[in-house]
Amino acid sequence: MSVGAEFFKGIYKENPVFRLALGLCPTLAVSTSITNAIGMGAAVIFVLVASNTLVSFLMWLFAKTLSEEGLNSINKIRIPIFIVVIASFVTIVEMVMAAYFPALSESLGIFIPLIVVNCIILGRAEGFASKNGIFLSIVDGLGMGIGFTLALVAISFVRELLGSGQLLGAMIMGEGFKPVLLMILPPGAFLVIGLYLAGLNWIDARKKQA
Amino acid sequence: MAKKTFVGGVHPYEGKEFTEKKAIEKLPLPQRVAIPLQQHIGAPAKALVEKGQEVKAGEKIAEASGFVSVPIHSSISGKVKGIEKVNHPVSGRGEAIVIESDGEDNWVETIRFEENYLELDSKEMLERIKDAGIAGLGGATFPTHVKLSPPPDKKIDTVILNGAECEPYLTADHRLMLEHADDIVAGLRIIMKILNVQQGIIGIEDNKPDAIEVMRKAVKDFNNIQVYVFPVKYPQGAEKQMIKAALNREVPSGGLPMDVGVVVQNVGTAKAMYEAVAYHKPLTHRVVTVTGAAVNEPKNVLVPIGTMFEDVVAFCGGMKESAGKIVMGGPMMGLAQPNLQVPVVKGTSGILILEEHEAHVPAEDPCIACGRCVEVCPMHLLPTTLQILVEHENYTEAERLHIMDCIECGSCSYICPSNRRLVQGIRLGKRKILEARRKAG
Amino acid sequence: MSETSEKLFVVTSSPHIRDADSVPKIMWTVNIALLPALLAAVYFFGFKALWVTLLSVIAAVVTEAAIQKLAKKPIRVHDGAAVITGILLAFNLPPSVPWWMPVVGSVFAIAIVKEAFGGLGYNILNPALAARAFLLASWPVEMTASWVAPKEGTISGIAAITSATPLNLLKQSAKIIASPEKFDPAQLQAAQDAIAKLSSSYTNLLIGNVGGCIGETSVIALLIGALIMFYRHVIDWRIPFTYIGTVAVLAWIFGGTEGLFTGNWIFHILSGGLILGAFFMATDMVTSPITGKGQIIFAIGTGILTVAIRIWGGYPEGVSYAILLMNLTVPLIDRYTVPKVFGEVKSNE
Amino acid sequence: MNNIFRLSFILAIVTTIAAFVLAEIYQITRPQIEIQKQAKTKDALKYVLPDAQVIVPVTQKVPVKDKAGNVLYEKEVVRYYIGYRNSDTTGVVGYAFKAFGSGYSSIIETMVSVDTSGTIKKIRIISQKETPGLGARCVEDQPVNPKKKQWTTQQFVGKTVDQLKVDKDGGPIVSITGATITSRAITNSIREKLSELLPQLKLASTENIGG
Amino acid sequence: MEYGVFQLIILSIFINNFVLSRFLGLCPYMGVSKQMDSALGMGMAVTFVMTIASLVTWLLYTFFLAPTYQNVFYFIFDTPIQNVPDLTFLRTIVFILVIAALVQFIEMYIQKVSPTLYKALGIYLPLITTNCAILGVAVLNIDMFFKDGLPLPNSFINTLVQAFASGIGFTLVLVLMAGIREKLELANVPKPFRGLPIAFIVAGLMSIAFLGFAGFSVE
Ligand SMILES: Cc1cc2nc3c(=O)[nH]c(=O)nc-3n(CC(O)[C@H](O)[C@@H](O)COP(=O)(O)O)c2cc1C
Ligand SMILES: Cc1cc2nc3c(=O)[nH]c(=O)nc-3n(C[C@H](O)[C@H](O)[C@H](O)COP(=O)(O)O)c2cc1C
Ligand SMILES: Cc1cc2nc3c(=O)[nH]c(=O)nc-3n(C[C@H](O)[C@H](O)[C@H](O)COP(=O)(O)O)c2cc1C
Ligand SMILES: Cc1cc2nc3c(=O)[nH]c(=O)nc-3n(C[C@H](O)[C@H](O)[C@H](O)CO)c2cc1C
Ligand code: SF4
Ligand code: SF4
Ligand code: SF4
Ligand code: SF4
Ligand code: FES
Repeated sequence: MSVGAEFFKGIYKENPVFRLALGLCPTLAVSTSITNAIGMGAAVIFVLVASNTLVSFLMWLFAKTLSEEGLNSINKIRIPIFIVVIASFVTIVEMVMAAYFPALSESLGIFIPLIVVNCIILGRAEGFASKNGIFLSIVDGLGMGIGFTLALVAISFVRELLGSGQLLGAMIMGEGFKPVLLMILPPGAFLVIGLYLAGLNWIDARKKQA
Repeated sequence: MAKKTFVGGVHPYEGKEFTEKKAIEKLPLPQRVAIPLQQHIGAPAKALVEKGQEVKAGEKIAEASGFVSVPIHSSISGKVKGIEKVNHPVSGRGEAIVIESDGEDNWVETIRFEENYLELDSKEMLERIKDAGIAGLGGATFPTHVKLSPPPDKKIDTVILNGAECEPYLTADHRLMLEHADDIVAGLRIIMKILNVQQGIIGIEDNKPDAIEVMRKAVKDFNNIQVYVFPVKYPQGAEKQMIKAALNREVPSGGLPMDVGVVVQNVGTAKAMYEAVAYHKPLTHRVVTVTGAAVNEPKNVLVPIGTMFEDVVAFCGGMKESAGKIVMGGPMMGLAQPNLQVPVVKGTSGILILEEHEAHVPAEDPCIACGRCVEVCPMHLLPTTLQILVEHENYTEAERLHIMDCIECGSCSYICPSNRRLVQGIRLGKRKILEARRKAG
Repeated sequence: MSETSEKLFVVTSSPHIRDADSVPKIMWTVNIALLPALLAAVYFFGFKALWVTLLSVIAAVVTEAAIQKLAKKPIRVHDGAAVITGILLAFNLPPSVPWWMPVVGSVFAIAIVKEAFGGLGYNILNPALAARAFLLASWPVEMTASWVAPKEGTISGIAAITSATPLNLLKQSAKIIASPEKFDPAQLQAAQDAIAKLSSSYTNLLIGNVGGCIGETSVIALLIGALIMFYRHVIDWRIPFTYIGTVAVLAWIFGGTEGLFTGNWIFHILSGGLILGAFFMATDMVTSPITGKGQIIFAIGTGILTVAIRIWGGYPEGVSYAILLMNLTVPLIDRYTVPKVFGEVKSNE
Repeated sequence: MNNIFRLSFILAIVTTIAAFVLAEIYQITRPQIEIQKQAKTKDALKYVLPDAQVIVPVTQKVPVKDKAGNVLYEKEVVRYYIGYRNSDTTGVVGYAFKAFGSGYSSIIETMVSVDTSGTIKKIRIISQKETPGLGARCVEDQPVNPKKKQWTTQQFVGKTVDQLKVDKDGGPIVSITGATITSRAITNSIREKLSELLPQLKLASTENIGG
Repeated sequence: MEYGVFQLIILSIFINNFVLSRFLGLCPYMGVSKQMDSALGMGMAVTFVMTIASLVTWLLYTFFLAPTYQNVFYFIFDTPIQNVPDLTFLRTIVFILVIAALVQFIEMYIQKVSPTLYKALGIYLPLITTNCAILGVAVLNIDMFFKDGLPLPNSFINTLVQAFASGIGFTLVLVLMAGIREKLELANVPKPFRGLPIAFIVAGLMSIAFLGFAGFSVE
């Protein structure tokens, strides 16, 4: 696969949210506003790229330095090591956000530490970075992270616009518009993503017909 | 005594007024009959005659091909034209012995009355019934001698004669009870003798007060026989429901009446048995109710088996222009026929001809879960669920929900406001499951 | 060959006769049964009530037709189910809602709650009630601040407590009486007066001369409709009577201000949306259990939730949420109330 | 067995390295995090006591007890703040305190200042997570418009303790349309806290205390 | 804020339901809700692990990570309280490792002690490690029942109650969802909506219905 394809697959064809249905909890929880979505997206991109990089590097290092037997035993604790790597990067994000973006940190709440269990990240570490070179791993991480972020933005676009009449905090809808409160309440998240998924299925079906 | 019945069931339009007052008439000799080799449940009979052979009425023309099978006798005298494939009212197409009438109605000589028939031992009685080719006339056409030979571990204590005739329109059993009450009771006593049973019951729905009266009179000398009256409700005549209503016993799921010590026979079957035992008379004729709004002169007719529907209907003044559907049997369980070129068989209780506007079943709507089908199902099944499961080919789940217990009475389809093809789907599912079982061995 | 034999006869499998009842007949009966309540609403709240209902019905019917056309399914709005949804949604709105709310609600009810699941018969939730809950969550101000007093005047009229509906009045008053230390004597007096007054307002509650949603106030008009439905065998006794009975018993036990067993159960039955809900909405067969046993479980559950929300919940009225929540349990109830098959041996399972 | 031990050892090393890296980063970010934690309170204090040069917390040691009533440890909590006109802590301009009220879906934290007569000077909502567009409108603070009856935190200015009641409870505080619960939570929490504190504040003239 | 036990139970099961309101545990909610039996199994497994994980992480946090008076450094090694190391920043990394190890342990233990229980829950246990409901409840406990690193009154009991009740709430909606999805299998859902989309819409409608519990006064 070309570098470009590695990058773009995460955005549409293998979009983690819309196609693979991964990382749903943060997607639904933080998509009340585009600001939150971008904040979460940035955090995930950082963790994803960083952990992909480090994992890829570690695996390369192990392969280079260890004997066959050593490699075998390392392989057994591969996943815990990945988790430690990921958890470390997540903690870094947590601290940096609390220090420099307190408002964002507050509204993303416990979903920042929960990036650890977001299986997009572990999935990429295990499924891609551990088997590929550093450069491709970075590209893969970027693609997946951006795909995740775009999905978040797409959902939060609808929820923020309808739910509060705003976009990025600026009033968009006119005075007469009565915001659909439900959209920023939990049910709105489920309904919007359900309709998005149905829409994508419909587009796919039409494409197949054509 | 409050009238006993079962849980569930429906009350369709009865339609009995067409023929209930019409005495049974004998059909004039038909020109030709086609007697199918398969007229009962089990292995088809094997033909004993050849093309060109002369036969008399009552002569055995095909023999049973196993224990669960019955012989077949000619219903007229004449010449065998051949063994041909003809329309068959149940299977669509089937082999039949075609006999051209000699116009004389010559009967075999063996038919004669035996005064002391009740002193025969049960083995002999059974043998005569078997030789007479009797299969149940209540619709299922199960070989009667098999039903009367229960395995020794099943203790039978009650015989029920089924005179419910709960199918709308049909009045053949009704007329039979009015006109041949004593023969029927004699038949019942024969069965009781064969099975060594002390209790006999004749079950009748309360829409036939005249029949109830006549039958009561006929049994008054026999204190081990009672007439039970049931409220009108379809399918009161289904044997499991009748046993439940009469004795409050439930035939176990997947079981037979003999599992609760009961044998059920149709009143017509009883009469046929009496004739077989007392007269050596084989089953060659049956009463057929020809009815429906599209028949010019609805009647109850005694018909030689093998007669074409066409000839029977012609005897009843033919059918109207507006006819739209021909059904063998009643409207609830009967089988629609594409035309009148089908022979009457042992199981033909009626020929129902519906008008064009009654013929079409309305289009299907989605199930609105109203629960009516569940409420009416006499077997306490979930017809809508079963039908949907069959539609999705989920036979395992359908079997878990007892699809095989469905008696195909059609109450569910009848009542459904969405006109769902419930029993139709269930029937298909049962067939698929049986096929799979057969394949699995 | 005779002439008739060439004719093609219809061949279908049995049964060959059908009961005359049909889905459209059932649905239109319900629509007719809803008319008395609509008339009462127009009498008490004015023509605004009629416009809201009409808008809601038109939106429901047009949405359903449009979706069926889009999905290339047969158009079957004439079956009347969408009309019921429209009427019942309107009946669950306060009389002076802005005109676009019944429209948005109906579109939601039909498009999301009904057609996305496959249309008539396949929906999990009651479309009208789900749409009401959607509207309440989306525009709580418009949904709760739009009460109008009926033309003839309202039974509240107590200055300190300015809510329009009997149940709301009851709830507020009960709260005040429960913690008298937080309120001044005048308020306490007013609350006690209110409760006394509410208990003697049965006539108004019966005819519908009280504040409330468009279709829920006139108990008599609703009961006339219920009779029509009973007469036509559209509904049976199980759900409505079990539901109302459960509410009565629980309201009597827990609904009082002077301890257990002092609740005014008659008031609880007559006020709010209970009669409307019990006869017209909990009975929607699509979203209620299929077996009799299941229906009784369903109705008891709905009764418990209704009283719980009325007495301890965040809303003065709990009928719609109670029915919606129990709708969710219908598949489970159906699964565990499969009737015992005829002749089934007990030890079988 | 040996193998498991070795693997655990490797994993422990990896974790330790990670822990040290994180500790390092924590050292860098911690001061900033602390600042951010205090920022809201500080801002709010500045807002409600704009004329104070120095604001000093009045604290109290509260024992933390376990179930059995044994004192586990003592905690220092802020009862209220005193605002001084001058940097040498002279010239009291007023007092400030936090009130906590249980709203529709969150605890609403409000900073309130009163002058030396116990009359409210200003209030500010520090934190709340009420329904956006409904209860969340409680933070609105546009000037009071006598023609338009609507909620604003400015309407609390000049109110005394007995005036702290929302309109639905017969008081002068205009509640948020459709969010009485929120409005009540704020108003009542201020009233309760204020009446609790009033006896402790060194008020200029006790006659002015509403009653 | 301080909570009563009954209040916490109502809150955790109905009002702040893990799935419908807190958005935790969605992957199993969507993934394991196609069949009733597996939904029940998954629900029980999650409830079980949530409770045990909450217990263990609470202990770890109180005795090792937070600079409290219960910290082992303070009451065993007599370190002055101001010198007790504040390790709260290691919360995430410690919790996830502990949960992963715990699940392994539980799995081995159940397998040994009760093969029947293992048969019922076993297949779900490994899947649970990376499920955010578990880590979520552990973090939530800390957020709710600690203030500035100090445990609030009844912190320990509340932690257990919240974990268990949240698990029950999770199981409840999982089972409801499974019932609904089994029914939808047989429904006539339009093609584009089949599968996940309709499951999300059901979840949305469920969440709307659960708004009926909002505002329950649970004192
Ligand atoms: C008669 C009536 C009056 C109501 N009044 C108020 C009200 O003043 N304030 C409010 O918040 N909700 C109010 N509601 C909300 C409801 O009670 C709701 O509109 C109601 O009609 C039925 O609620 P349910 O369908 O949720 O059971 C009122 C409801 C009813 C029935
Ligand atoms: C739905 C249904 C309805 C039936 N109705 C009758 C009936 O009205 N009269 C009758 O004799 N048999 C009826 N039967 C057949 C009986 O169940 C039973 O097979 C029959 O009475 C046995 O007698 P036979 O073997 O003499 O035919 C019905 C069966 C079913 C499934
Ligand atoms: C989804 C939803 C969110 C709500 N949020 C709030 C809120 O944040 N604050 C509030 O006071 N009331 C809120 N309510 C409304 C309350 O339930 C209640 O109806 C209202 O406080 C009554 O206020 P009123 O007396 O001004 O009508 C909300 C209602 C719904 C349906
Ligand atoms: C007795 C009865 C009650 C009904 N109640 C409702 C209702 O409360 N809400 C609604 O949208 N439709 C109702 N309907 C119409 C219809 O069943 C409903 O729209 C289906 O849920 C659509 O699939 C009712 C129909 C009947 C026959
Ligand atoms: S790892 Fe987390 S985000 Fe990913 S699928 Fe599993 S639960 Fe969802
Ligand atoms: S399911 Fe079978 S037994 Fe039940 S009503 Fe239908 S046809 Fe009759
Ligand atoms: S009678 Fe028809 S509509 Fe009613 S539940 Fe049965 S199948 Fe469904
Ligand atoms: S536990 Fe794992 S397999 Fe099961 S649903 Fe969650 S992510 Fe999927
Ligand atoms: S359970 Fe998967 S992200 Fe929450």
